[in-house]
Amino acid sequence: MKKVEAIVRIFKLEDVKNALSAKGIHGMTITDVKGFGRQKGHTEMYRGTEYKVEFVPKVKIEVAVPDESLQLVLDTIMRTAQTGQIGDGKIFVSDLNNTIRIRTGETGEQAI
Amino acid sequence: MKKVEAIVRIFKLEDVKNALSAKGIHGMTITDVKGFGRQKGHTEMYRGTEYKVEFVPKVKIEVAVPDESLQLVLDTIMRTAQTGQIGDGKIFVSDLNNTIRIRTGETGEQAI
Amino acid sequence: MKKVEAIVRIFKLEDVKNALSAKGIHGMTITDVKGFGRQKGHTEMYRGTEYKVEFVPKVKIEVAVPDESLQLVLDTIMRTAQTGQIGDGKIFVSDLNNTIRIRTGETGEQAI
Amino acid sequence: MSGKRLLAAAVCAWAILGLTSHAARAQDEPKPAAAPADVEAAPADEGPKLDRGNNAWMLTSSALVLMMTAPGLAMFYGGLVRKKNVLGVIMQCFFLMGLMTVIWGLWGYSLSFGGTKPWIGNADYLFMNGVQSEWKDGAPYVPMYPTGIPMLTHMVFQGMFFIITPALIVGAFAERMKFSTMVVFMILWGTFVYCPIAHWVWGGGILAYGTENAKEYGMGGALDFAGGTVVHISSGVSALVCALLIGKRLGYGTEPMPPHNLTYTAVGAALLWVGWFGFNAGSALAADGVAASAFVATHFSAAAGALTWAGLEWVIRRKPTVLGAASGAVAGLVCITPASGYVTPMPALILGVAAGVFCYFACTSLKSAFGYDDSLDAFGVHGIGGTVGALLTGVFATRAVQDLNGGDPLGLYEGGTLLKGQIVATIATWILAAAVTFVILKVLDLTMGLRVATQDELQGLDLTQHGEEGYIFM
Amino acid sequence: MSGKRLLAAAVCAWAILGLTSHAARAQDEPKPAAAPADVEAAPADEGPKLDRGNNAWMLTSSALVLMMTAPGLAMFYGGLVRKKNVLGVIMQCFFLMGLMTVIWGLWGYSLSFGGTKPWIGNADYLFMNGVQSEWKDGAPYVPMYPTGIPMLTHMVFQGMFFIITPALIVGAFAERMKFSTMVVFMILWGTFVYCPIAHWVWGGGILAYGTENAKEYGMGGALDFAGGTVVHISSGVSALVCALLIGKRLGYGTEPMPPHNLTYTAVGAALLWVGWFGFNAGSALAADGVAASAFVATHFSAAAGALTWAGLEWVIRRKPTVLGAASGAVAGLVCITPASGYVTPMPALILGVAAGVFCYFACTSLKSAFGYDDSLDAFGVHGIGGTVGALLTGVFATRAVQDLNGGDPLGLYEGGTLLKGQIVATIATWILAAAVTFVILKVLDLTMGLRVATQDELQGLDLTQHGEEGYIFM
Amino acid sequence: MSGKRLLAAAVCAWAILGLTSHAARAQDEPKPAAAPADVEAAPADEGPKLDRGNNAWMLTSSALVLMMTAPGLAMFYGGLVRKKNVLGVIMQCFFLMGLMTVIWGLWGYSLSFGGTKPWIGNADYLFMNGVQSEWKDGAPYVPMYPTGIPMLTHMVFQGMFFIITPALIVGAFAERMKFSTMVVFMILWGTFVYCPIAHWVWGGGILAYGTENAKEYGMGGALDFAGGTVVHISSGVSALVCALLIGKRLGYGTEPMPPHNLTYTAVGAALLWVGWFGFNAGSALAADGVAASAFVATHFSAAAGALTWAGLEWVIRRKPTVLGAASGAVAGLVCITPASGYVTPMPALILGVAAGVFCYFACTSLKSAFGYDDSLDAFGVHGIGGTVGALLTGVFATRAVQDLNGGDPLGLYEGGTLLKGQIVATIATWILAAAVTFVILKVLDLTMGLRVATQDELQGLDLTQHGEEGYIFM
Ligand SMILES: Nc1ncnc2c1ncn2[C@@H]1O[C@H](COP(=O)(O)OP(=O)(O)O)[C@@H](O)[C@H]1O
Ligand SMILES: Nc1ncnc2c1ncn2[C@@H]1O[C@H](COP(=O)(O)OP(=O)(O)O)[C@@H](O)[C@H]1O
Ligand SMILES: Nc1ncnc2c1ncn2[C@@H]1O[C@H](COP(=O)(O)OP(=O)(O)O)[C@@H](O)[C@H]1O
Repeated sequence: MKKVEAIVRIFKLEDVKNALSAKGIHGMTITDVKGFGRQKGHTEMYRGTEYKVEFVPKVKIEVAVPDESLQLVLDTIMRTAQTGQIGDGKIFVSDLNNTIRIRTGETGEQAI
Repeated sequence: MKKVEAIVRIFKLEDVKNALSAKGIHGMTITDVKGFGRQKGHTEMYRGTEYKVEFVPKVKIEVAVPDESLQLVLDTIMRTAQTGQIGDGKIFVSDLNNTIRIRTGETGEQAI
Repeated sequence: MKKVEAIVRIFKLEDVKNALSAKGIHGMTITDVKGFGRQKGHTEMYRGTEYKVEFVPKVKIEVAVPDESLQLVLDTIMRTAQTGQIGDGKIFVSDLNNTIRIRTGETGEQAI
Repeated sequence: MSGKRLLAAAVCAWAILGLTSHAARAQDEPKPAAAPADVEAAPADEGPKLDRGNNAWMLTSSALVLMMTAPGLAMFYGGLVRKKNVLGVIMQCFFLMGLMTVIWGLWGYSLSFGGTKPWIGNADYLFMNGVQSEWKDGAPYVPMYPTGIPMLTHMVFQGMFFIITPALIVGAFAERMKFSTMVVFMILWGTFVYCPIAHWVWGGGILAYGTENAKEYGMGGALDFAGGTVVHISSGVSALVCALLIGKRLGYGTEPMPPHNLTYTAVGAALLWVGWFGFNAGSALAADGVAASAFVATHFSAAAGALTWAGLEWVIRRKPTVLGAASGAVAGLVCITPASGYVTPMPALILGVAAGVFCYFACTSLKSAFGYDDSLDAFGVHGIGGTVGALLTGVFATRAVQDLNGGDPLGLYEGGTLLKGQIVATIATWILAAAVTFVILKVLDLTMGLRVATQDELQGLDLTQHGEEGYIFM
Repeated sequence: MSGKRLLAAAVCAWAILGLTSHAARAQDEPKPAAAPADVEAAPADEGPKLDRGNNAWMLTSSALVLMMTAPGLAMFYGGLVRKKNVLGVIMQCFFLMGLMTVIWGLWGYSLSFGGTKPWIGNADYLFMNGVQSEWKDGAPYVPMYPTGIPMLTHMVFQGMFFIITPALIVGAFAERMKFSTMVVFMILWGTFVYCPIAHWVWGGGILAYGTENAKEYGMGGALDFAGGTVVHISSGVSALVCALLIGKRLGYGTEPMPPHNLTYTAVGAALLWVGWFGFNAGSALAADGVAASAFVATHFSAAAGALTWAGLEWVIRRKPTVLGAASGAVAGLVCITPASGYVTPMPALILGVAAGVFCYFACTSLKSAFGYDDSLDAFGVHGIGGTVGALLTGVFATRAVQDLNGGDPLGLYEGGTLLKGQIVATIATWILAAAVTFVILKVLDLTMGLRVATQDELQGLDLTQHGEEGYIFM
Repeated sequence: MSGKRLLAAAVCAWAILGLTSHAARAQDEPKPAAAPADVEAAPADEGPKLDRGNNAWMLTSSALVLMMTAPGLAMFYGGLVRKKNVLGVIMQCFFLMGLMTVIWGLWGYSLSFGGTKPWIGNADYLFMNGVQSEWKDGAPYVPMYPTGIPMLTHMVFQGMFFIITPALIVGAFAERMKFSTMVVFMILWGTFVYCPIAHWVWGGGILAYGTENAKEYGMGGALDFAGGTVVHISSGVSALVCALLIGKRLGYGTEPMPPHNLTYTAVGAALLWVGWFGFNAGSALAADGVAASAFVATHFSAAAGALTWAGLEWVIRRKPTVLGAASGAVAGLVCITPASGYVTPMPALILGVAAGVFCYFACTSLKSAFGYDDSLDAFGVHGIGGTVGALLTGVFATRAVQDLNGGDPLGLYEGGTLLKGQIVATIATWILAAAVTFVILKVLDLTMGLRVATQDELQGLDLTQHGEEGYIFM
């Protein structure tokens, strides 16, 4: 099993989620995060003086997937989260030793 | 070392935390997350029209554990987080190459 | 590639970020988390009665790094996040199978 | 346990009181309650003439008292619950603004202020008859109240009290009561608890100071300037009964249930303080010297209450809290309510201090001793504060502010005998409120059920009762 | 589509009305509007004398009406948008408090209340001449209004209406309008929509009840106590035109756009309720029996509206919501506005119920049927509620509250003929508001552009228009 | 640095002024300050008679001014700090409502308004003697103020100023001051800074326009209608001294310290605007033409200030901000305060513009030039705005609003000589406020310490000073 962590733009979350479930991926976990990278944040004003806000709000989408559907998931996210502008985000892939469904105790791929 | 990530119901956090520290696990990190899965969210109303909210608030509990106490941790979480209803959540297990305690610079298992 | 996850004190975030980018690490993702560990939280009051809050607000800094710059990143974080007081936090290191830049589709180290 | 016993006592006492009353009804109707201090002489045939200054102040006061319920109380209470229940509490306050207003217009005002029978009002003012303007011998005719304000002004001002009093009870069963049951409960409570007590004390009934009725059944009656008995004891005691009958919140005592937004609570307390000027100084029903005196007493008592509660925390826990200062201010406001139009400024400071001390320990020691879950301390602040205030009114009321006893002294402090009437009124209010609330709740428990399902309580009232979330910040 | 047709109709109708008007202008000036019911007789040479009670109430009312725009409306609307646009909405409300005030002082008051020409005011009061105090034969001279309040008081009270009316429109184009364009739009809208209508109805113009002008062009004119036509129909109809011309928000219909902070919305609604007492009862321009009656009607209608809307949800969706109760209260307040000083309490309850029903379906069925994106239902609540209220005023207005027709009945219900004048006024207001707003927006669309860039809309107005964030909680 | 020099200068100047005063004391007591413009003739033996219209307005105004401190200022300031300090700021405002009220009742009012000695009040009114109602020859006796309001009303209205003035200073040392030290500081500041200045200007002291005292020491005295010197200069200058002595916040200048909740700040500003009507128009101490004029001037200046500040940002930074509009409105309100009862509407617009310009640059250029950390710009807005207002009062005050100079002109603009008195009053206030605040803080620094521990400052005042968190949203 693999764990896919995608950092994407907030307003893309809805699309990515729909695309994934359309592809039969019915579980994921979302986290609000702040990103720092090439995309350079913005300036805000405070009583006539400006200051830079370097962190950009993003969302992290975590999906545990069986190895065979990894590529499908990556492609789907790529396609739906892309705008071509700097700041589209990243996808990180890592190994999962095991997954357990708390409700049933099932483990491994059927727990996903 | 292993990293255990458990996605559980918000109101179970207190129990899980207490159970783990009762078992001698004295460190963990908690994140507010939103879950998407079999548990189907709920509908909300806005001026007499309804809309579905598909994301369910959950908490993620991250615990770094020495290999020998992995099973103990998994069992403890399973037991305390379970309600038997859809939406109890998942536990993900992955490898950790190293852990460092920032305060002391200790590494490996004694850093946990 | 490695993934570095550092749990640090909130008011250290600014320093760590600056130190890292000074060292040429130009990307990272930040998450608000709550920590539980040796540092024992604090007591709050409610109408003259006290209760303990065991979770301490922290931030998690996630950085994907090429293997060769791993040590640099760890040292930088260690140095800038340390106060010597209990509660400085932890650094977790794990393997990354792959990284993809959504905007371009680049993979591996050049996606970082 | 203790709660049960208390209630048993209440019911018996009530039965007795009830019997005497029947005997009493034989008596002939007592004459109207003495008109307020500053009635203006006016030709017998046309009634009092309009005083625009008084009317301006009373309309303002009415607006201020509505503001007390929402945003005031809604924010004060809303901030104290957990995030998942914030709308539940706000909704109860807001919905009551609509519900109680309609009841008041249809029958509440009439049951409270119609006629001067000893036990309850009459049907004179049903549906606003005799209150609203009429077309009379070729011109609009505006029924007037003795202080030179239209009766409509008096009605709407009193109507605002009919809103906030039940809203105060909400604090006791917050985070677990079924909305539908709450609605039915409040209709019954307003009709069978509030209206009778309002009539007893303000409508010329058995506790109205100096009336025949009071001489008959109330040992001379009590002074309650703005609602120590009618508003605070009645709601506070009923709140306690609610807390006892509905039971504790899930996890109460085992997990912390911290206020989710103390900034709201502080803002709400400040709005209550501001609105209370309308509540108390408005109860003079005129913009006169008594109103000014009540305004000052109110302000001083709130100030002393805030300092006292925060000060106690500072001494005992070594930290003064925002919630402490806010709670103390409210306690001071509650305590001065019955006394505000009868005491001078320095005694007002004393009442504020007393409120801070008694309510502080009621919300800490007392509550933990008996272990009931009065979620937001509606009893601890309003029940206790109102009782302390009603009794201290009997001590500090002075003819120097209002001469209501033919030149003779009023309060104990100046050698008067008012106190016994205050004690009677306090006990009678405790009994009626406790007994009737108990009966209503028991009936509703058996018919509709008082409490939401466990799952719903865990998920929160906002989503399960109202299908909404308080904050969506993503 | 439908929007376009409606507007076409409007423009034609307007042209026609316009012509008749030209013909009409030949007529000689009608005499001043009948002074309010309670003018006080005063020596011809010195004008009405100061009534401090009336002035106290009117100053209070002016403060209350400002409070309606902010924090009232700012929180009500601010809570309903998504987090990224909360400051955008608050800013529009707050900025308008400054902008419209300056316009009102420079020319708005004069165009609305100067002289009694049929179509528009005159230049008498430009820059506050004839309104402010002057040094006259060796002493300060304070121009007075017939009800015994300084004209400055009348001016500032009316000026608060000039603020909130455009602010209501903000709800229609929330979350997507360019700030700069909004500023220019409001300057033009206030001058060319609000001022004429205010003059027609309140300034002795073509719709002012009982005036020569009204007999001439307005079929006797209409009664609009506090702004059913001037405030609510004008803003509500203009809001619809805005929603149609600026188009839907990105993602409207496909993704949910839930209110980000319903606690603000509830608090805002409560503040609107409180402030509305100044708005309606203050429109008596005196602290008299009419003010008291208007106060009560306002309160009762709000209550009935809240219960009705929440009740409908309860029946239809099985859950009463906070937003429903809040929206219903506002609908009730809107609907009673034109009637408040003319109806008795029970009809006020009826208006509240009607408001709840009509506005509920306007915000649900009607809006989804036509598919326009009136973001915060400015049309659904103010346009519909105002229209229903204006018409029902013609049904329930009664001489029992104000005898404005020489002892003859007013509303249909008591056998009067007021209704036709109300219908005329309603139609005229719909046409003027729709037509002029349409023209202004078209011009601005071609010159400045109405809408922010797509990127900016996605990121939110707070950051892109104002360089700020509403909440920084990290 | 610069701060030190300024203070040195202050102290010397003060010493000198002090000496002259001693010499002066030899003189015989000046006679009472001229009673306000609209005293009503009343039989010598019984004093002025109650005017219910005036009293209604003054009670309302008192409530409005309390609302300015909380929720008004508490939300305005609370929103501007970081989340971890929001309760710290709210607590300081709320606690001061209690603390200053008690001090005012015990000795503050007497030191400010007792007698008409040149430098300070007397003991006549200690503990409310001679202010409260008394039992006098067989009836309650209510001491009256010349404008026909009870002295209790005057006392409580002025008492609200005694609350908000110190609360304004809180903005200067926000996010770092020890709560215990703040409490002691405010007790001393209120007694030794506020009371003397209030007596000088309003209590018939050395700066009270037209009094013997003023002729003696104050070059004829100054006009300060609602507190340009007493409230804004005194608090603003003291705020600067606080900022200089307590030092910068940790990380100031290196890391951004953005407002954590601008929605609160906007709501707070709106509440300040609304409450300011009570503050300024209430300072007429009557519901007369002067009150109406002051109300309008206040409203117009706030509007002009909001547009000016936001406009400057728009031009300079290309984005108008909510904080800018809010700050500008407050600046306009501050600036018009001393002038409000003396100027006509158009000059009020000018004062608003001036306030916007001067305060904008004080909060940007000036502050960054000197590098002090006046956290929430208490000096930049109140010190600067108050000074500009006090001086412009000398320019635009006109007999057309109040004839205070026997028919002769007042302000420079109409050819009067008022300006010099305004300059003297401004300087005297700067000196007293700066010097006494400096001394008090130095003493407290050595005894209690001004600042919380570094660890506590990092963790935030909410948890470390009060053991609470503002928001618990999990
Ligand atoms: N090395 C990294 N480790 C972790 N997260 C990263 C890293 N680099 C970028 N990110 C995340 O990806 C987001 C987008 O990256 P950025 O460089 O801004 O644009 P792009 O993905 O187009 O290169 C960042 O906001 C950050 O959240
Ligand atoms: N494939 C997945 N990857 C990541 N998180 C998942 C995945 N599937 C489920 N989850 C998380 O687990 C939670 C519970 O899963 P759900 O399917 O709703 O119930 P159950 O665990 O009983 O099957 C979800 O809300 C989501 O947060
Ligand atoms: N076993 C663990 N797994 C995950 N996170 C941990 C673990 N132990 C500690 N942490 C995180 O590290 C933070 C600091 O740890 P703590 O024991 O309080 O101090 P120190 O790092 O100085 O030993 C905790 O607040 C928690 O967020």
